[in-house]
Amino acid sequence: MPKALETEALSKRFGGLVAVDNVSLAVRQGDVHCVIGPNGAGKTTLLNLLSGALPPSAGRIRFGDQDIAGLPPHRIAQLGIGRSFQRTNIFPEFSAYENCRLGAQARMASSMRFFRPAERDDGVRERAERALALTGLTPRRDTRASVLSHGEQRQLEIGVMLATEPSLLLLDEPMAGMSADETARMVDLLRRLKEGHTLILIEHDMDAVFALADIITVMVNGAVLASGTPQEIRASQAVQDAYLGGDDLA
Amino acid sequence: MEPAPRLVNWLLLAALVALAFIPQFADRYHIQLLTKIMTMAIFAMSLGLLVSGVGLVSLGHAAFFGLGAYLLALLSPAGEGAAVWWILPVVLAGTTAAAFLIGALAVRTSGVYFIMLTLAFGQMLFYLFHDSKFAGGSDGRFMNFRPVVTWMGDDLISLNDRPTLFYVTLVLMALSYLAIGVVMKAPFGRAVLGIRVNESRMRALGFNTYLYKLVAFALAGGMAGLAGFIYATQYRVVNPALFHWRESGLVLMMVILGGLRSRLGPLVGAFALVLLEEALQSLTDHWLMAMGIFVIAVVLLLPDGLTGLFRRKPKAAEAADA
Amino acid sequence: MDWLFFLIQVLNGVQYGLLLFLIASGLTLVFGILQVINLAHGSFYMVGAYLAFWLVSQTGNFAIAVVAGVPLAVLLGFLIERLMIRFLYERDHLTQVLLTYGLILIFNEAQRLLFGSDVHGVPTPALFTASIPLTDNLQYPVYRIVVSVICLVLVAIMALVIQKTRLGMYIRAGSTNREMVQLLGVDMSRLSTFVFAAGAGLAALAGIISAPLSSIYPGIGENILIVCFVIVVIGGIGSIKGAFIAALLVGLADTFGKVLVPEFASVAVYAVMAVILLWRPQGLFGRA
Amino acid sequence: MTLTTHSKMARPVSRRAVLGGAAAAAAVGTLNAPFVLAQPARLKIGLMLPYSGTFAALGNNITDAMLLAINEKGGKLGGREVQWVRLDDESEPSKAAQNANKLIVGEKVDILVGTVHSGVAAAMVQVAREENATLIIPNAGVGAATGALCAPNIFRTSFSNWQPAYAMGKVAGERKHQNVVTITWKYAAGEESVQGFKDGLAAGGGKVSKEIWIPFPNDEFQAHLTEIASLRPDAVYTFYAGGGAVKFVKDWEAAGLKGRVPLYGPGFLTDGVLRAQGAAAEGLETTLHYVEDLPNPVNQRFKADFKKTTNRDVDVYAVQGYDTGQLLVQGLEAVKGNAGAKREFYAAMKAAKIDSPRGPWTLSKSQNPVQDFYLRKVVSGENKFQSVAVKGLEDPSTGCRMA
Repeated sequence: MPKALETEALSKRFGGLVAVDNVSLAVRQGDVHCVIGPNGAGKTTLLNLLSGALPPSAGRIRFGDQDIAGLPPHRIAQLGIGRSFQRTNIFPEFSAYENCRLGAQARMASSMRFFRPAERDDGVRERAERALALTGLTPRRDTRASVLSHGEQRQLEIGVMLATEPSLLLLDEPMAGMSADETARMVDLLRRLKEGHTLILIEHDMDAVFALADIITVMVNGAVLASGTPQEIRASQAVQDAYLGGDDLA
Repeated sequence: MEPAPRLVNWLLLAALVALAFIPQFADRYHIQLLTKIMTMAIFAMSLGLLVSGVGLVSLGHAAFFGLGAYLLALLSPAGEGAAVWWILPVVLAGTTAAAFLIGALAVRTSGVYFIMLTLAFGQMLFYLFHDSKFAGGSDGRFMNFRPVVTWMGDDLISLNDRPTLFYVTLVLMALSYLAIGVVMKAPFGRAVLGIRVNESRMRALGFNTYLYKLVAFALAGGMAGLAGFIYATQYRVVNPALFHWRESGLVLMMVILGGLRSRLGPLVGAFALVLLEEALQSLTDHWLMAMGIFVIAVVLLLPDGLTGLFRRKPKAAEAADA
Repeated sequence: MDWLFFLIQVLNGVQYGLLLFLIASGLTLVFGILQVINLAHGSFYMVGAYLAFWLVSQTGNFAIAVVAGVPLAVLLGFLIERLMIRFLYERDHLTQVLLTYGLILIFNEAQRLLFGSDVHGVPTPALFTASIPLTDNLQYPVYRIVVSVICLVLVAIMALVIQKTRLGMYIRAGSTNREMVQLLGVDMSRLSTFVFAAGAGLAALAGIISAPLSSIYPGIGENILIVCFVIVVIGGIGSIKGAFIAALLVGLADTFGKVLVPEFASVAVYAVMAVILLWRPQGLFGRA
Repeated sequence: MTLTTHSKMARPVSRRAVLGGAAAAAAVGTLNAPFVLAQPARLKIGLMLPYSGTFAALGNNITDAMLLAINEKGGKLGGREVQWVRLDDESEPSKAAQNANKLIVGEKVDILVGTVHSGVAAAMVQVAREENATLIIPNAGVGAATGALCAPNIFRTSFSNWQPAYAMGKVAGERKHQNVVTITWKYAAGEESVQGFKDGLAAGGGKVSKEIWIPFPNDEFQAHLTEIASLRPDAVYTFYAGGGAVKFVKDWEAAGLKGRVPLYGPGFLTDGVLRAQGAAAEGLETTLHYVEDLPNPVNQRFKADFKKTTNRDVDVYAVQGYDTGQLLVQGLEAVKGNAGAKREFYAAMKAAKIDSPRGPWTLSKSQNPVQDFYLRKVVSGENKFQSVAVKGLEDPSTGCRMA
């Protein structure tokens, strides 16, 4: 199976602190690739490197046939890597639809248009509506984002990203703080997204991770401890000792 | 920046019509005062585009106002009025280009750095025109003739006539207001608004936010240049004080006074502040003290500005406001 | 310009730069630690200059002006921080800019009410009226050297306080990460008041000791404020070291700009700023 | 929109009159009824002068001395009561055009008097030309006002920047200085002044070797003084006023140049700032159209009267204000107070012979004073008359097309 994304000896240092240490990942096209690990393991930093929010200190990131390490975030996004954030990062004053429309607009050849109302562009509109439908938010289309429920805001966050039509999704703890009900809905959504997308998912909810993941990578102290199928990870003694042995799996 | 609610639109139209009748009964002094206020309103709207549209607080916006005025005064031939057909585009292009250059540096930064950089660049232009001979030094320059609007060799309208200049300014102010509305509704405006709310998110979505901010900065500069053009046309005299950061502070005050959350804000603020200045000046020699206290009071007591006074309290259920 | 005059010009530039540093250091710390843009910082310089004029004309003794003037300015800084600036910590920069802009108007008008619009001068302290002959027709005023020495001593004290003391550690940490210092249990509120009042004192001291070197006139604080903004930007916000180097740089750029490109002397300083920012947008010692 | 500007703008006049003590007592006839709205019977004169800022003292002296001159003649002009409309121009060129408009167009004043600052005055000249309004300039020396921009409706009772500089140049030239350095702020007034000095110097046989220009209002001179020392000039000419003059003269002494290199300048270098300059100014030689110890009887009387009414000492600005009052008295007398009869009014003013504390003077064709210039020297903290530098000096009025 072709690789959607590969990293080679990727590292990020903040002063003396090594947040990401020599990480080499290979993410296959169409997989859900989960990254787990205790707090402070460097998972979010890794995502920031992949999305361009931070430049790596060393190493390479291959996306398709291009090295994207160090590119600015908007360039990476335009190549088809979408990113959702850990803290909900939607635009609170805009309606759900408008949030998605901003995402859709990002992929327009040029949205440097000054005079034509944003409303008129059918392609953009279509993509935005599709993202809403995909995330199940069509009924809440015209509601201001700030008044959506927590779970809906999380869905919208993903919807905004989907509207950019990315091929690779970087998801930072989409289930955090959700009720069981909301989590189930999110798992369902992510499973649907698997069609046509590659997902890199950081998540603490182990049930969700084991339900969704094709491959799981375990990070500890910035480095990769183990990587494999859910069965292999479950079976790994090292992982058990370092991480899964604790209460986290309970 | 939200679009004005429907009622406000009607009130605005009424105010516009009322303004249009003023030259019929007001004396010449008040006509020229109102012309000046409307010029300042255009200036303030251009800054409003930056402050409430993009979230960029510039403390050097007077640079482009001054540049617009100076370009007109310096490029006008000595013996006759320059034809508007070429001088206006040249002035607008010049100020936009200057804003683009300065913006290219300034927009790379944000927050405090942006404020101080714009302040410093504004002062740099101030000194450039203040210290150099070609611009007339600290005394400034005169323009012997106002620009002329001609068609096939005939004067179409005369900018020397005060009521005419008043109407021209009124139309330009209305057009500027409408133009900002259109731009803010266009994809560009939506993107810029998104940047104001959450720039890093916009970047992650694939927006080159630097470019958007830069273009907005250049547009605002060009519009301030238009205001400067009208100013120089009205007074026929330009001097370095137009660039000074006190001007920038004043126009920023207009924007805040009017209210950041409304597109009408800068307009209302310009009218209120200039009239207040007139009133204070005639009341006391120490009007600057009163002005200082007023500024502080507005900032502390009216965070939403004057237009905020007429705003419904934001309710959760309120319909989408964009 | 032979080498002797070149050296004298360097001396001139350094002396001006040192004076600027006194003002800019307070400004950069207020930025760094309080995260407040204080446009009214130049007003403390003005307050110092007028205090020097007032105290010297009342007592005839310049030492009294220094000894009494600085505490008065510190007190003023303390009051302003407690009564106004305090409310700005959580507000956006826009609010800060406007409120301190309003403060400038009030300060300037208060000055006019108290001292009028005339230009005043303060005589050089009798002890330092001598000049040192440098060439057959040029002397260097001793008082200028005294000012430089005072500045250098203060620089040394500041460096010592910031590098070696607990207070200095808080200041360093506070300009990096306000929240973190708070978490360490430091009373940020008191630290902020201290920094603001100390900055006011330093600016006023600069105003006092430079009073005999310059004339005192309305608006004196604003002119110097902008230059200090440039210094803070060049040096990097919150960095004392950056402010020091930038102040010397600006002092030299200004001095040599005047001699070499008199037509564009005032622009020279801004040109230096633009070049440095092209290279390092966050300033010489600023954090990105 | 209808601000009641009339009463409000008139109020500062009344307040000043009340506060001004003796001056007010003399001025009561004209100023005591400020709230009465404009009556056609009253002559309306606008005073656009600095009442705040660096030049406030100048504005006040001009105003009070002018009132003194008019009150000496009974407080009326050509038999008409006068309504004064006072406006603080703040010496702010950016507001000048608008302020002039306010008075000429808004207040419809018959005559506009102002101002001190050259940049502001230049804007006033523009507005006055456009509106064909009568303007009398009581101080600002901007050359264009009676040069390229001269007009029948524009008069000046003070000087042009060229004049005192020329006089100083002539004195320096006669002393055969061949290596003179000029140093001044780079603005129109400075340039006009240096030009005048160079003209005078050349007439006397001297030469300028280097011109140093400093951006206005920069007053950190140390670098330039170092440069001057390295140039080793025979003499230095400088044009500063106000704060810059204080600073420059003090720095000059501190740099050790005083006593080694003669320093020359127009009288503004010392006027109004002598006390602030202190000992550093001792021995300075300047030229001006006035010096306090002129022995003529008009001067003696004026000094005493001004002191009595205002409790202040006279200076050149007060003299110019006084002469502005005299010019108004003579001009309006000739037309019985009808300022609208412009041809006659202007002809009368142009022909006026002013018996001034500075000595008698008349107006040139371009309507700038033709007057004597005096060489003065600071002795024990006061300007003392030395000699007449140039008699009856007239500005060349370059560019004035008014015959």
